[in-house]
Amino acid sequence: MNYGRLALPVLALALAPLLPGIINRTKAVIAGRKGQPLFQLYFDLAKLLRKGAVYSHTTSLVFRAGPVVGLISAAAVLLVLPLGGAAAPVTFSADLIFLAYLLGLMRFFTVIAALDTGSAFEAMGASREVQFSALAEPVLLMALAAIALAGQSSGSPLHGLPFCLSVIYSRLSLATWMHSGPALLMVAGALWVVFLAENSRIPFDDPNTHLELTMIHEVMVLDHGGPDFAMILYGASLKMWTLGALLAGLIVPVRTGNSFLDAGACVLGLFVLAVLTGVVESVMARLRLTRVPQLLVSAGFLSTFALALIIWS
Amino acid sequence: MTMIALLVLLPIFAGLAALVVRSDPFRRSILLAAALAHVALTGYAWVYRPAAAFSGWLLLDDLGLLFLAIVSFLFLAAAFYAVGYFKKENWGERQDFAEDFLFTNAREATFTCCLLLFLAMMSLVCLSQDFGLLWVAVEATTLASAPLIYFHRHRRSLEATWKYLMICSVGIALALLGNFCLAVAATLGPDKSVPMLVSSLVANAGLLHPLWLKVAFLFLVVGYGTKLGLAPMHTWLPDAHSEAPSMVSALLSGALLNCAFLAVLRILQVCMAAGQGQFGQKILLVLGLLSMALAAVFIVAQTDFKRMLAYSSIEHMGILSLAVGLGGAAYFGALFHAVNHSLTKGMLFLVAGNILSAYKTKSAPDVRGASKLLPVSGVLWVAGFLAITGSPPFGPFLSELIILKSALDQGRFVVAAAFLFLLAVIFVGMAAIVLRMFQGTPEQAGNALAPDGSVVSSSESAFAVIPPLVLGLAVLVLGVYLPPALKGLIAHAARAIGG
Amino acid sequence: MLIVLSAIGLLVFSGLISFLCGRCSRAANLIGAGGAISGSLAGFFRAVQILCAGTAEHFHLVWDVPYGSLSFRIDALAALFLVPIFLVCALSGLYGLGYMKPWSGRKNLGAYWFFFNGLAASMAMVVIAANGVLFLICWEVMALCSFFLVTFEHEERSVQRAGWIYLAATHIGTAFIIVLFLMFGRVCGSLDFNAFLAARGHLGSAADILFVLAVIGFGAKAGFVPFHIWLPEAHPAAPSPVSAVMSGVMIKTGIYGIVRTLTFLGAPHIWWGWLLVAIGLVSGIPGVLMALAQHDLKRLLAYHSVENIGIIALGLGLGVLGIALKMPALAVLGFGGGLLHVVNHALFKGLLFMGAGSVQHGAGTREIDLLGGLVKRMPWTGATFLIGAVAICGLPPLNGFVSEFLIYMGGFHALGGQSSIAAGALLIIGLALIGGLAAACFTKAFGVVFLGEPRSSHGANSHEAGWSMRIAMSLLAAGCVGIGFFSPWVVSPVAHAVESVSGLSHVVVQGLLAPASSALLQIAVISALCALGVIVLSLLRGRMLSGRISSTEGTWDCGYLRPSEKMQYTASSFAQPLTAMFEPILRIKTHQPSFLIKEESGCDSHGSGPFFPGGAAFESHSEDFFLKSVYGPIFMAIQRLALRLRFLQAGRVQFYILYIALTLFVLLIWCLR
Amino acid sequence: MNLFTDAVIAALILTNLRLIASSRISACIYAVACQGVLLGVLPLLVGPQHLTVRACALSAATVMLKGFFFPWLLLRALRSVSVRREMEPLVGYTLSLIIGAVLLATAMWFGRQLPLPVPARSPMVLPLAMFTIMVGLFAIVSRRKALTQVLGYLVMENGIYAFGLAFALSEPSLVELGILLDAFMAVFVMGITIFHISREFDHMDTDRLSALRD
Repeated sequence: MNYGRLALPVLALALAPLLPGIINRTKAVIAGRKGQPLFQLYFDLAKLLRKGAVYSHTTSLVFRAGPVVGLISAAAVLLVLPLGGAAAPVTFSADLIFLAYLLGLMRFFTVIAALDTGSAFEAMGASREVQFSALAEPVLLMALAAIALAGQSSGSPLHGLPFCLSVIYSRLSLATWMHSGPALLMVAGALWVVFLAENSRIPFDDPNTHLELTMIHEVMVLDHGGPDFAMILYGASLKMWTLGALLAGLIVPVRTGNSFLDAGACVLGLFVLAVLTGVVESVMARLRLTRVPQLLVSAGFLSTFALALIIWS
Repeated sequence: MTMIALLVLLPIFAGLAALVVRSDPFRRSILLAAALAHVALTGYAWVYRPAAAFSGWLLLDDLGLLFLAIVSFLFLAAAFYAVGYFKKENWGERQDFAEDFLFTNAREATFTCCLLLFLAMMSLVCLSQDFGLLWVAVEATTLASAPLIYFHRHRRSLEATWKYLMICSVGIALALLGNFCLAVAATLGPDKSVPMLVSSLVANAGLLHPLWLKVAFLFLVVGYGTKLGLAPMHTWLPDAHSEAPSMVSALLSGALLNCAFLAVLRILQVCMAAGQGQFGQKILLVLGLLSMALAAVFIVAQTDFKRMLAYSSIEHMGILSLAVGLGGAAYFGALFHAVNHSLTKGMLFLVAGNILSAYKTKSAPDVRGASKLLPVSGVLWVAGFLAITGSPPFGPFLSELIILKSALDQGRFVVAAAFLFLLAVIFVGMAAIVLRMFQGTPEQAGNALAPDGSVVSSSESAFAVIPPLVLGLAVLVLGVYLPPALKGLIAHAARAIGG
Repeated sequence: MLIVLSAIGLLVFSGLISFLCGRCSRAANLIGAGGAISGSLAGFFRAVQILCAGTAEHFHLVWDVPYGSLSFRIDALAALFLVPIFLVCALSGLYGLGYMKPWSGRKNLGAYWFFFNGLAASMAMVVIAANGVLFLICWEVMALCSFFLVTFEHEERSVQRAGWIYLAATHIGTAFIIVLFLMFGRVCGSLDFNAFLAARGHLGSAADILFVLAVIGFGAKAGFVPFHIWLPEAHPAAPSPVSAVMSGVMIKTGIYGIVRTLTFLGAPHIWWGWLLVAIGLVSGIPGVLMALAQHDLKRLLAYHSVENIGIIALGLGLGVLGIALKMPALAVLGFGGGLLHVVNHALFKGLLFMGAGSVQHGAGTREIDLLGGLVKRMPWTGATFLIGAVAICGLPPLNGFVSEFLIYMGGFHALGGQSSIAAGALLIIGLALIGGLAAACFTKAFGVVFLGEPRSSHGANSHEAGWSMRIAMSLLAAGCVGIGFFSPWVVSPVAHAVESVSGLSHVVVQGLLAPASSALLQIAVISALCALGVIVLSLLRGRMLSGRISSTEGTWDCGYLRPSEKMQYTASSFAQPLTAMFEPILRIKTHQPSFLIKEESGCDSHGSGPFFPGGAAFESHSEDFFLKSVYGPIFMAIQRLALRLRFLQAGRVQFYILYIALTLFVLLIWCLR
Repeated sequence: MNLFTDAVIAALILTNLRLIASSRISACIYAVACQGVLLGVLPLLVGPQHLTVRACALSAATVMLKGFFFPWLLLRALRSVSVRREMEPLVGYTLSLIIGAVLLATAMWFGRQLPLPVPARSPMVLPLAMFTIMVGLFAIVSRRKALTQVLGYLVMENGIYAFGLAFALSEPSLVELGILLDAFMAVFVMGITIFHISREFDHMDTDRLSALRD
């Protein structure tokens, strides 16, 4: 482990709550409002941590474990997450699987914590969550595989640590884009869909509505309060950071060789991504629930097609 | 000389004695003693092979010894079972359980006499080397067994007896014609001919007239095949087996069919020696497969469990015939399978008798929960089913394996596939019937329930349980260990056919 | 070798003794379970030793059975299968000690232990047998023992049906295996495995047929779709320790058979790998989908076995592709992942079935929609079931992730080769989809059964399992966690088995597994850190919340008034969005009678008036496509044909004699023509 | 000599036709009795050139059994049951005759296809035997009454016997006696069975004996 690289997770832990702030601010600007402060989530977290908690007598230990495991998983993901060309503190081959499955672990515990309340609403949200994530997971993996192969096809053979995220992203450069631009564009589209779906953004979910029948993620955490809810919110922002970084690392192919510059470019890209999300949320309506799987499956086709394109180009 | 004659005469004299003896226990001990003595004689003959008698007409060769051993052993089991059966049987007038008429049984003395005569005639089949004598003996088995089938004097058994007599007589008449054709084939000149002894026919096989030999084979196969239960000449078999008392069914299926098979083997021996093996084997192969297919058709969704067993016998006779048709290593498999089938089917029929007497019905759907009502018989019933359908660790698995192996080794993939397919159909069909009988809770109103609702298992007498148990254990042993003595005997016998 | 053989002997012997004790249930139970545990444990430790050492042992005796010999051989591959077999059998024995107690007096426990120990012994024999006939006999004894265990509660119609389906399926499968060995014998001249090995590489075109035979025959036992139909019938019918053994290890003997056959076949063809990958996909995805549609807990688990067998087949398929395409890394990762998943699946599926058994034992039903809130009444069962659920979803840090990770790595390697790209892509999509759906399914199973409020009196009146059952489940859960956290050390014994399958040398295999090992090491470290993090964070939260916890209220639920337990989401509704998506595969049948308005009764049980609706019912179930639409029609057609041919035996003696005459005529004319 | 032989053979064929064309059972029995006598005489005609004691004894036994004893047995059985005629045979009488003609042609064909290894004394004996067997079988298949079927069986046996005689096979007489004995026993047992059938069922229509079926 390279201790200098630990800066990356620290950066993520510090800046992740900023992303929802940027999105909200963007939406406010477009709507002509002043909007919340950029650091609203930090204030919320601080306030929540000072609160007490109400646990329904229906719930069990699982309910309490959910936020903790979720947050720890989201934080652990940061250990393998590169920021653009900057390598993650921990690198090993096929760590992208580890990343995807840690997110799966987080989801698993969030879902069973929701089921622990015995509430039909929360279970409904949980049911949708597992449905959409089951479809999103293959898309994510195929997209990452396509990026990996694109980097390989532009010169560097498969050596060292194959399918290590840090290696994949360090090999991705402007040259790669030149070589297989259209395919990478499709991959970016697929990742964008995953990003929006997994973070419960419009058009998949509306984080602001409290109409239970339309919600996915928000409804699952209805009964959490106090520090637990803080952990959930923080974990969610870390997850957004993670998926965002994967996308930003792709669309910002700045590879100077200097880790700080690369990471900085990527973080900037992340912020741009957040702005874009805000724009999307301002101009689009939420999809009907039955259309969501179609969009996810289309994204899957997109990434698979991109992979095929990269292989046979 | 005396040894060989004794094997036939002992049961005859015992039978005559049984006819005149008045005391029931004494007669029953005669039956048991005769059966035991016959087994002892057979065992003695196995070790010290007796010389030929009556100018070679009677001779105990390997093939004959193998079948004689089966007959003798199975008869002992059946005799033991019969003693228990006689004790339990109601000899007065009683009501039929299927239809409501009254009937009586045949006299025990007559029945015992016929049983012993049946044994004598089957022994004679195993011993006779002359085709004429063989024919006489086979016909005599029909006549001796007809009264056995007509033990319960009611219309169904009468019908079965009539069909048995009529069909087997026609068959046996055709076999006689076959014998004549064989004699024609053996005629060398106006006053010169090969004697009708197996050994001399085999030795002079080259001199036989090929066409007439073929025709003789056809007639003999159709004739003895009727007795053997090869489809489509099998039709008497399910009726007779289902109506006869169970130990008689066991003997018919386990011993009599084998005797007929022996007769077919004898003529095949001659054909092989004369170079007409291909011709005969082709016919046997087709008839064998046909028998298996037909048995499969009637086993699926069969409602009468004794008929199911009878059709299973047809299936196994088909397997034997198929194996002989394949030849080569399958001869060994065929003979081994004959042993296995006899033991297993004997056991199954005896157990079927126990089930029949406990449930008073032959309808399989009406029998439920045998595992509770008849703990020992129930287990034996399922074990027998597994054995007869060729599941390890029972003997029939090994013999069927050998047969299948030689089919594959000869490259007869279609035959092997058909064989396996039919076995599978029969297995599935039989499983549905047998398991339903074994499992569940007995529903019959006639059976007593304990106060707490659990089923009281009816006591099973030793006479009813030990014979099938012994047969079952023998099948189990054959499935994991083939005694060298038996293996040697089968191997020699297989070589005698032409393998 | 002698230790293993005597362990098997002990199993058989104790089973017999227990059988003879028969009606004396207590003694039978103690002797049977004691024999099962001690025999299996002895075998287990020896098998672990052999596996770690990577050596092979032989044993040969003459046997008076045609083509048979008492040949045994334990190599690393056999030992790899022996380890889970003995472990799961030992723990199921322990579990059964408590589980079977309620039957004492009512049923013959002696028979149960006789067949249970027989099953354990025969499974071990199957794995170490080195002769075709011996193998077949052990194989069929195994099938029969498990059949009798499945039909242990044969008073129930559903159990009878399940038993019949199982018996038929396994028997037909065995037919293919018999042909397989006999075909080997045809080429090699002997049915000894040594002869098969000697002939490897000289099989020519027969190899293709042999491989297909093996896939069908052994696949029927393993539960490959479309031969899986017996699994969802037999596993729910069997007593739970038996389901644990059958699903955990017995179906793995099918995998063993395929792998063993591969070692005899020599260099594989590419399409074999493709076939296995395809089977893996069609078993894995429909398996998990069908699991999702179930609301019987054990049936659900049974379909998950189909899914996991699919994952194993994916691994093996990659391995075969790797050898065929000369990509050793692919071969090592594929076989390694597949074989490790065999062990892992044994652990967590055994655990889950035991958990389901405890639920049935404690709550009296397996119907998921009738349960709820069990984790409060059955904390041990709940906790261990949760561990099993996380493991089976392949989530880190538990053991399921380790093997899936290896297979994934293999899949990525396949992406690197020209002709294996499609396999890699399919595998990754498939595995990811399976993983997501499995998570959906197990959040459903765990969440609905153990969390929330009881949905009926079954859930409310449940009680925790006895000590022996708890110990067994805890040990298996510990195994799941242990392999997860100590995965790098588990990989090297598996490597021994991979050597014997792939034919690669020890050094090569170790070298190719090195990246995987180092990755697993880092994962293990991160996992340990995470575990630490979870503990620290929980403590921290406890500090923060001290004195500020209110737990007297009901669920807030967005302010919904008076929620009742009946209003909770059920398993069926939880899965509905997914099952609706895959409706064509699942064929869900619903029965929804219209609302019944009880006018004549005047007043229903709730005291409301005559114009209000009375009870309403809704029921849905998923039919197995293959059972209903493939096998069912075939069986019905055969039966119809048979019934149509009944006229042949119409009872008239005239016709019977006509048959004889016609036969004679036809034969005569054929002969004289 | 030849003239005699041919005459006997022609008579035998006619008795066969009589059997399948007659509805009265007693007439059928007489036809079979006639056939038995003719068969008994046949060996003396076609047999070896010089008469032996053995041949005479065999001939006498045959005549006694086939010509007198069996018919007597069957007539007795007929008397004990109330049936006189084969009312509705499964195959009508006209059709039976046509089939008989076809069977005769087939028998001729068989006779031609099967060359004799030794020069036969009469070329017609083999077709005759075949024809008789086939007629016997046909009678069993096409008739309802148990008695008629036994008659058919007897005719079949006769045919086989004729076949045996045709070649003066060097069968030891023990076997011949055994064969006769068996035939006798068979008919005897069948007679007993018929007796039981008529007592039990009040009829002897064997096609109505079909309780045992699948």
